Formats: sequence, structure tokens, C-alpha cells
Amino acid sequence: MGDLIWILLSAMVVNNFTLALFLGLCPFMGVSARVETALRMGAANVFVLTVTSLSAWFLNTFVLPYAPYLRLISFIVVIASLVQIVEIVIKKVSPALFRQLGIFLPLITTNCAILGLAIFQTNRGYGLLEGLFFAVGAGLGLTLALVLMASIRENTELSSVPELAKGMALVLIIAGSLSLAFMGFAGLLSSS
Amino acid sequence: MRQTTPQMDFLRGIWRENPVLIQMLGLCPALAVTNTVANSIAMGVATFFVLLGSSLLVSTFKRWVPHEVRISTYVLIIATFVTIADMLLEAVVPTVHKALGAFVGLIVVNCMILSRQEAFASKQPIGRSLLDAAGTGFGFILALLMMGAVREVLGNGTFLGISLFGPNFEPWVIMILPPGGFLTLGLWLLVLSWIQRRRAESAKVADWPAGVAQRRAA
Amino acid sequence: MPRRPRFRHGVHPPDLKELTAGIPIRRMPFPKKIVLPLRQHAGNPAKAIVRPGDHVERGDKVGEADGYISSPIHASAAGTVEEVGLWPHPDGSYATAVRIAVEPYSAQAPRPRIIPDWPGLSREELIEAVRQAGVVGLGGAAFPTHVKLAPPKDATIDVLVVNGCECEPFLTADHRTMVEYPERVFTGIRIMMQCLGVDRAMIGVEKNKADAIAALEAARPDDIYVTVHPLTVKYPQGAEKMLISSLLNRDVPSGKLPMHVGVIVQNVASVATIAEVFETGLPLIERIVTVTGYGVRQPANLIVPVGTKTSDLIEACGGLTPDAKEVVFGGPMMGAAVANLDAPVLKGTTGVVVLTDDDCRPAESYPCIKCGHCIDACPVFINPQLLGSLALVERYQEMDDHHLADCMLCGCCSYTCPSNIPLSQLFQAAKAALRKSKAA
Amino acid sequence: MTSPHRLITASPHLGVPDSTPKIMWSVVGSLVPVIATATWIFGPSVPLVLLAATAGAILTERAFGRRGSLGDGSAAITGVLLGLSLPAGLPLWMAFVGGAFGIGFGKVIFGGLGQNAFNPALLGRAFLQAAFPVAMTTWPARTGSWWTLAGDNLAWPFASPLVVDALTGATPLGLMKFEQVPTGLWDLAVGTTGGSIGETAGVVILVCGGYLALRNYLDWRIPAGIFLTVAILAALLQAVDGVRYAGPMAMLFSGGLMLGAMYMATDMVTSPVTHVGSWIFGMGIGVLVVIIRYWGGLAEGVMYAILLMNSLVPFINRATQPRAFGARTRLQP
Repeated sequence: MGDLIWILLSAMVVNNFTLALFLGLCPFMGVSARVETALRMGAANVFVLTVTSLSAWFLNTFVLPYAPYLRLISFIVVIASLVQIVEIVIKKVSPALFRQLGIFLPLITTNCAILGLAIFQTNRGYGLLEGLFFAVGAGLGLTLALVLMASIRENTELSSVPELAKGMALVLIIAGSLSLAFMGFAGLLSSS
Repeated sequence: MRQTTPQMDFLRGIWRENPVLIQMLGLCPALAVTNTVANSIAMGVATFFVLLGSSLLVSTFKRWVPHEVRISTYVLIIATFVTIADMLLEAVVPTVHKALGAFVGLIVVNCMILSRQEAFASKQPIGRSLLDAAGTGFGFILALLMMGAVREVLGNGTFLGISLFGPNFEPWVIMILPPGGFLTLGLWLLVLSWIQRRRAESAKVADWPAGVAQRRAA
Repeated sequence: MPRRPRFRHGVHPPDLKELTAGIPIRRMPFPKKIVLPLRQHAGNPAKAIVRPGDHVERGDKVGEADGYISSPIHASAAGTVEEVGLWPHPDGSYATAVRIAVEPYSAQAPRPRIIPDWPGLSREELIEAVRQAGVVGLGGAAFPTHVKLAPPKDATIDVLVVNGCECEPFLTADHRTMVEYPERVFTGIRIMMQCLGVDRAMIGVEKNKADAIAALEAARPDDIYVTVHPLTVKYPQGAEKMLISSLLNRDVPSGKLPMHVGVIVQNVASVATIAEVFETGLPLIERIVTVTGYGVRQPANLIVPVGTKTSDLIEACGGLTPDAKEVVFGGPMMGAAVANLDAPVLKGTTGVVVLTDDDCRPAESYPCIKCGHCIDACPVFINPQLLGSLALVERYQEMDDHHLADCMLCGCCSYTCPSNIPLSQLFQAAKAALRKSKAA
Repeated sequence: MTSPHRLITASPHLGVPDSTPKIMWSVVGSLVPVIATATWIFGPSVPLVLLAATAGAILTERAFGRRGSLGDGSAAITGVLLGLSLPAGLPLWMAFVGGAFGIGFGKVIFGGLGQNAFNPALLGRAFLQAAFPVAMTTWPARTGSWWTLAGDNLAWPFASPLVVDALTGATPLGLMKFEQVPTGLWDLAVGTTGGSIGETAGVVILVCGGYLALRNYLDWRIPAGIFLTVAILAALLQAVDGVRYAGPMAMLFSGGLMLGAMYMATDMVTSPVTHVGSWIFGMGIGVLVVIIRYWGGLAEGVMYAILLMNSLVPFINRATQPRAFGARTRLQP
């Protein structure tokens, strides 16, 4: 159990997907203007990452040992179709939830965090449970980064940012600062 | 769509609509693997290859791809080329392949490639698609080089592994760490927007009647 | 154990009352000219009923109330109507006013009673008499008193709260009233209690007016249930909601009035004035004004005919000092600077404060450093820091969502801001913009 | 008659005698005893490093900041505080770069005073820590005459410090963490230990910060929250394993905790605006400090703890909004 928690925490803060590994940058830059949207995007990400982890484990266990060269192709196809199916199911079952998360789902599919998770999980040889904790940790880490960025960006709207820095330059520099701050977690727990 | 010349198709992607610096696409590799110039070049070339290959295929088969499944088809085509690139890199430059790690595989989800397919290759003839892909690809390599150069020179005191300042140079380790990636791109964007503003200002001065410009200069 | 009477937050501006607190009230000589703006109260302005050339006696009506929430205006000196036209108003605009050339050498002799004496009058007759006398709240807002004395049927009032806080720095008019005319205060309370049909009255006085508290206690009658409460010296102790919170521990809900929690608040000056009106039989034509500040030579508490020009008033106090900078109507916290010294004293003018260079806030301001002092100061618990930054980017709708409506412009936030950001000015502008967009 | 006066301003016409520049310069002034103590301990390197960091901060503010923004003193604070958080032997050019980075990317880019999300001094330090990890953790031991410069202050710009020999001393936190050697409390309190310029002499910092707190120029709730949390957690952990974990007093007086809690965390711009928020902020820093110090890969975590909590401030502010007067009151039926 301790190991699992460690995997989760590691993916969440120590090796934060966005701030340390540069995964999921598109939503991080694009959907971080409002805290509410950032939260929803984060929730959708946690969900899709969990689904991804499950399917990657399935592929790794039952398919890829026989055809290793199909790794990338099968990952992307399976994930994309699974998300598609989930999207349809959510739309049927809970239209309210779909309105909250739905628009983000197709965006997420082509997001490097998803494929990145599948590849990392494979490279590190995580089992089913480890993979799930990894996925949840990664998702929470993404959410954390997104929400922090969004709350800081909301504040910058009330301030007089120099003309030159408006837009993405400021976002990148805030991201750099956040990334610097998250370096404080480097090596966390590794000594014990 | 506005009529464009083949020359424009090619040049557009390199600077004016640079995928990384202007359109903010493909940021993930642009930040993750640009800590050395060699990695930047390898990643740039691999992406260039995938982009060119997929544009060729997509443009060739555009008539036979049903509209509903086009995105999945593009992704499939891209994934195939990425697999090839992955294997090639592993065979030719194993050390670089190892340094790039998972990020070679992640070329699949580089939104820049997908956006070129959707926006251009699926609608244009093969030749123009190839020009466009080459332009965008070069633009991507250029952006990666700009990132990689700054980060390697400051972060290691070297360029392509060649020492520039002698042994006494104190490397700025941060530049090859994650924060350095964000900060370098942020800095480049600041520089570019400064250049743009300078240019806009000088253009404004040129538009003014001669007297005004002279008085301003005086 | 009784609850310590207090409200939370607020600020402690310097007292500055020592200039006039010990000076007895005196009557100023009648000026040569009287200017009576028709808009001196909350609600509709009065309508002029005199013409140039008409002769008026002291106490004659020159403006008739226009509607229920309005109040008549009376001549405060005998003389001849010169003109009915635009004249500088203390709020900075030009407003219609009746100008009267005061009869020279007139003794302004007493005249027969206009307002009947109060014993024996019924509740309705009393309220009508108050209305005819043109009595409005003398604490500054100038809300017609007869409206306040007749609350709607669905509101049950159980307490009359008399506001003797006078929490604004510099001002001492209410203080002197309580010291010199405590009997009038209690007579006024009797009349008002009869109007309202309540059997309980409370007088809240800030502790720094020990002589006023003593005078009130000495004059306090035993046949009615009225108590005097010393209160913490803190600004804005005299704001209705804060006062009710201090005295009764009742919180007036956001967007509601004191009467919704069973309370009517009357300024002590208004209470004394009602007694005076019934005593003399003349309507409200004069009031007590504190003329003070380091920019005036002889600070004083004066009985001033309503409509006296500021310049005449200052002349009666020895004139301005050379370093006088700004003339403020009302206290320095909420009062407004007047641009033109021709502007007359109104019924609601509690004081005229002349500030010098040293007193005024510096002109330059700095960016907000998020120190949070304004949040600690705000007596209505809104977030001036957030509202201020929203105001600067003109996001008024969001300000409305953050309870801008509860802001009473007391100025605590601006007072305490180290960056000198004009917060209450910004909020005033935002309120105006919101009113405009709601009306549209 | 027109009025002789010329001022028409909005109410209120009175204001507190404090002003933003006054607060800022008071903070700088209150650091003078700290600087003096550090100079007494470390020698002439201290003013040099402080000057270099301040020059970096001030020149950057002058070059890119708003016109006239130097007068408000905020750039000077950033420079001095950054300087205090550096080792005495750091090459001066690095201190300069840190100051420039802190102001440039920590403040000017956000629009200047009052708008920044992160404490500029700490951002500058975090940058230096990540850029030059070796130089930033080389603590010169005090040997020789007071007049000798510590370490290699005068290294050429962009060049490595030359002196990397046995002159380095270890910090109390490093000793405790990596070698389980505790340092005496007396040494910690009066500052006769290794460490950054302003890390030593905790008592002096405490007194100077207390003076600011009395004048309401810093919110005492933040350092109180930090101290309480760290002390309680450290006491608990010491009860569990007294050898591995230092006790509460040692935790409070070692490393940059005093300077960080008193001067960095209480930066008004980057701390919460409400009282409840200040408590949450302080306690969050305390928890993070303990986590990073005990379980992180680094010996010291105050800087990162404050930066991380800085990033949470917009949230804390949002969650601790004051509730409007009477907004929750119901009318009696």
C-alpha cells in the first residue's frame, strides 16, 4: 500500500506531469484561463487517464507481447475509441455530466499526457493496481497544475501586465515559476 | 481559402506561422527534449520525417477517406510513421534515442502534425501539401534549435557538445531542467513580441507624412 | 454578564474635536442674503411657491413638498425674494434655489406660532405637524423625518434608537446639543415615541463625550423607559447598522432597513430639533453647525439660519487662515468638499470643516500591495481590495455579486489604505454605473 | 466669491499616516541590525553580496519597470532579502543575476509592485539554487582575519568560483539530516553556525521582525502560524525518533526559517489578505517545511514551502472572503 501511495504522490507532485515532464501542455496553456473550467478539465483528465491506464494494462498483458511493433498504434486507437464510447455513454446516462466534461473529452484524446501515461506505465512495468494509482496521481497532478495556473491567471487579469508580456509569454513564465517551486519536492521520500 | 503561391506554402510555416513560436503547437517536445542541441535536432528531424510522410499519404488518399473517420485515419497514419521513425532512431543513434525516451512515441500526439493534416494536407494537392509540410517541419526544427541552443549554451557552456567558453564557465544548470524550458520559451516569446512591436512602430513612422516623421526624429 | 456594546471592524481616526468641544453654542448674526436650495433632503426636491419681489416673514413656506417623500422649505429670515434660479449647491452642481435679501436692520422679531404645540395632538396630527415643519434627518442624509415616523404597517417597531455618536472627527454640534439642551433631547424622544407607539428608547453616545453622557443622565426622566449607553469610540459607530449592532446585538440583514429588525434610528440633532419646533412654533429654519478645522481662525458651534452662504459662515468665525486648503461640508470622513463658497448651509449640514495642507491626504497613490488593511477596516465585511481591483478594470457586474450594494461609503477602506487608493470614490462611481445599467 | 482654496478631493479627507513607500522602507530599515550582525559574523563579504543582489534588482526595475517605481522601495527590499538568503561566499555576479531574475521574471513581468504572484526575492533565490546548486550550497567556514573575503566573491562573471576546497562548513540542517549530528541551541540562536548570510542570528531577526509586526507592517499571524506548526510537528516527530529528527527549537532556529517566516512569507503582496487566510498560509508553510526538511531530497525547504504556498494564495483568498454584514442574517418571522 505504501508503494502505491508513493506512486500516486510521485506522479502528482514530485514528477508532476505538466510542470516536470511537459505532458498535457495544450490544456495547460489553453484551458487555464478560468478556475472553473480548469477544474472540469482536470476532472475529465483524471477520468480519461484512469480509462487509459486500464486499457494500456490490458494491451500490455494480452496483445503486445505478440506484436510489440504495434504498441503506439494500438495504444492510440484503443484509447481514442474507448474515450469515444465513454463519451457516448455519458451523454446517454448523464447529460448534465456531459455538459460539464463532454466538450473536453475529444480534446483530451489527442493530448500527450494520455499517450505519455500509457508509455510511461509500460516502460516502468506497472501492474494493474500500480497503473491505476499512477493514473490517478498523474491526473490529480495535472489538475493541480491547471488550477494553480488558472487562479494565478485570473489574478493577472486584474493587474496591469506589460503589453509585451501579455498572453502566452506570461503564462510560460508563470509555468516556469511554478515548476521552480515544485522543484522543492525533488527527491521527496526517496531517502526513506 | 485565400490563394497562395507554392513559395508562400513553404515559407509560411518557417517563420510567420511558426508552429511553436506563433501557433503554440507541439509545445510538449519543444520544451521537453530541447535541453541539448543534438536532442533538438534529432527530435526535429524525426518530426519532420513523420510530418512529411503523413502529409504525403493523407494528401494522396484524401479522396478515399470518409469524412467521419478522417481524424482516426490521420492518427493511424501518423502512428505508423512514428513507429518507423522510432525504430530508425533506435538503430542509427541509440544514445539520442535513449535521451529522447518516451517523447519519440509522443510525436503521435503532436498537435502540430494533426493540425497540418486537418487544415492543409486533406484539402490540397500532393505537391503543395509536401511544401507546406516541409515548411512547417523546418519551422519546427528552427524553433527547437532556438530553444536547444539557448538551453545548451547557458546550461552546459557547449554547443553540440563543443565547449564554447573553456573549462572555467559555470553552467546554469536550471536551463536544462524543466523550469529552464518554460522560461526559455517565455523569453523567446518576449523577444519576438518586442521585435514585432519595434517593426510595427517603424512601419507606423514610415506611414506618417514626411513632416511628422521628421519632427519626431528631431 | 451584559454584552460589551460594540461592532466589529472600523477604524480609529484622530478625534480632533478639542477645537470646539468646549465652546458653547452661540447664534450667528443674520447674513445679508439667504439662499434656500429646493433640494435639501432625500426624495423629490420641493416646488417653489414664491416669486421674485414677494415679501416673506421668518418661517414662511417658500417651497412646497413634492410628494410623500419630500419636505417643504421655509424662509429662515424675513426679507424679499430676489430671484428663484440656479445657484451653487454644496454637492458641486447648480440647483434651483430661492434667494432672499434679508431685511436690513430687522430684529427678526418673534412671530405667532405656525406649528401647534404638541400635548394633546394625536399620532397622525403629530406626524403631520412634523411634516409641515419640514423636519428632516439632521445627521447628514436628510431623509424626511415624517416618513421615518410612520413605518409601514408590516414592520413592528419596538425600539427608538437615538444616535448621539457623532463619530466623525472634528464635529461637535451634536455633542454640544446634548450638553446644553438635554431636556430638548428627552422632549423630542417623548414626541417620537408617541409617534412610533414604542415604549423603549436608547441613546447611544461615544465614550469620549463624558460631559454629554453626564448631562443626559442628569436630565433623564423616570416616567419613560429611556436609557443612555456609552459606546466605544470607533468610526463609524454612528452608522445605523453599526449602532444597532452595538446597542441591541441585532444585525440588519443585507439590503434591508433598520425597521426590518424593529428599530428606528434618529439622530440626536433631529430629536432635539423636533422638540425645538414644537417649543417655538417655528418650522425647521436653523440648525447647529460646527465650523472647525485648522484652516478657520475661530472654530465655533453656531446656530445658523438654513441657507447661510458658506462664506458668510466662515466670516462669522474669523475667516480662513492662509494655509486653508479644502472646505468640507460634513465630517472629514464622509463629507464632500465644496468647490464654491457661495454654496449655502443646508438642513443636513452637520459641520463645515476647513482643512489645511497638513490634514489633507496626499495626492499620489500607489499600486495595491494587498496588505488587507481595508478588509480589516470594512464595517460591513465586504472585500474592498477585490472590489477596488474590479473597479479599476470596470467589471461592475462582478462587484455587484460581491455585495457592493452593502457598501455605505463610510470611507474606512480609503482611510486605512497605505497606497492611498481612492476606494470609496471608486465604489461610488461603480454604484452610479450599476444604477445606470440597471435603469437602462 | 470664489474660494481661496484649490483642493477638491473625494472623501474621506483624512488618511492614515502610513504609506506604501514608508512601509517598504521601514522593512529595509528594520533589516539594518540583521545586516550588521551578519557582517560582524561573516566579514566584508556580506555588504558586497547584498550590494550585488540589490544592484541586480534595482537596475532591472529601473530598466524595465514602471517609471519612478524605484522610490517605493520594493525593489530594494527584494535585493536585500535575496542577498540575505545567499551564502556569503557566493560570486557577486551570481547574486546580481539572482536579483535581476527575481525582479524581471518575478515582478516586472506581472506589471510591477503589488501584482506579482511569487515573492521576487525567493524566486530569484530558487533560480540561483537551480542554476548554481554547488555554489549555492557552499558555506564558507570562518577562518582567518575578519577582513578576508569569504569564498570566491570576486569570480569573473560567468566563471566558476575557484575556491572549492576544505574551507566549506556544513549547515546545522545538513549536519542533522545527512549525518545526524545535532547543533547546540545556543550556537543556533546567536548565529555562530554555517549557513546563508541571514540564516544565522535568529534572535536578531525575531526582534527586528517583531518591531515590524508591532507597527502592523507585517501580519504576525503568518510567522505565528509557521512557528506553531513547525514546533508542534517537530515535537511530535522527535517523540517518535529523537536521533533522526531535530527538536522544535533546533528546527525553528536553523536554516532560513526565521528570515523566511518573518520577512519572506509576510510579503504583503504574495500573502493572503484575510486573517483566516494568513493562518492557513502560515500553517501550510509550516507543514511543507517539515515535509521537505525531513523527507525531501534537500536539507532546507523554507524557500520552496513559501513559493508553493504563494501559488495557493489566490485560492486561499477566494476561500476566506469576508462575509458581508447581515448577508446571512434572517429576519425574525
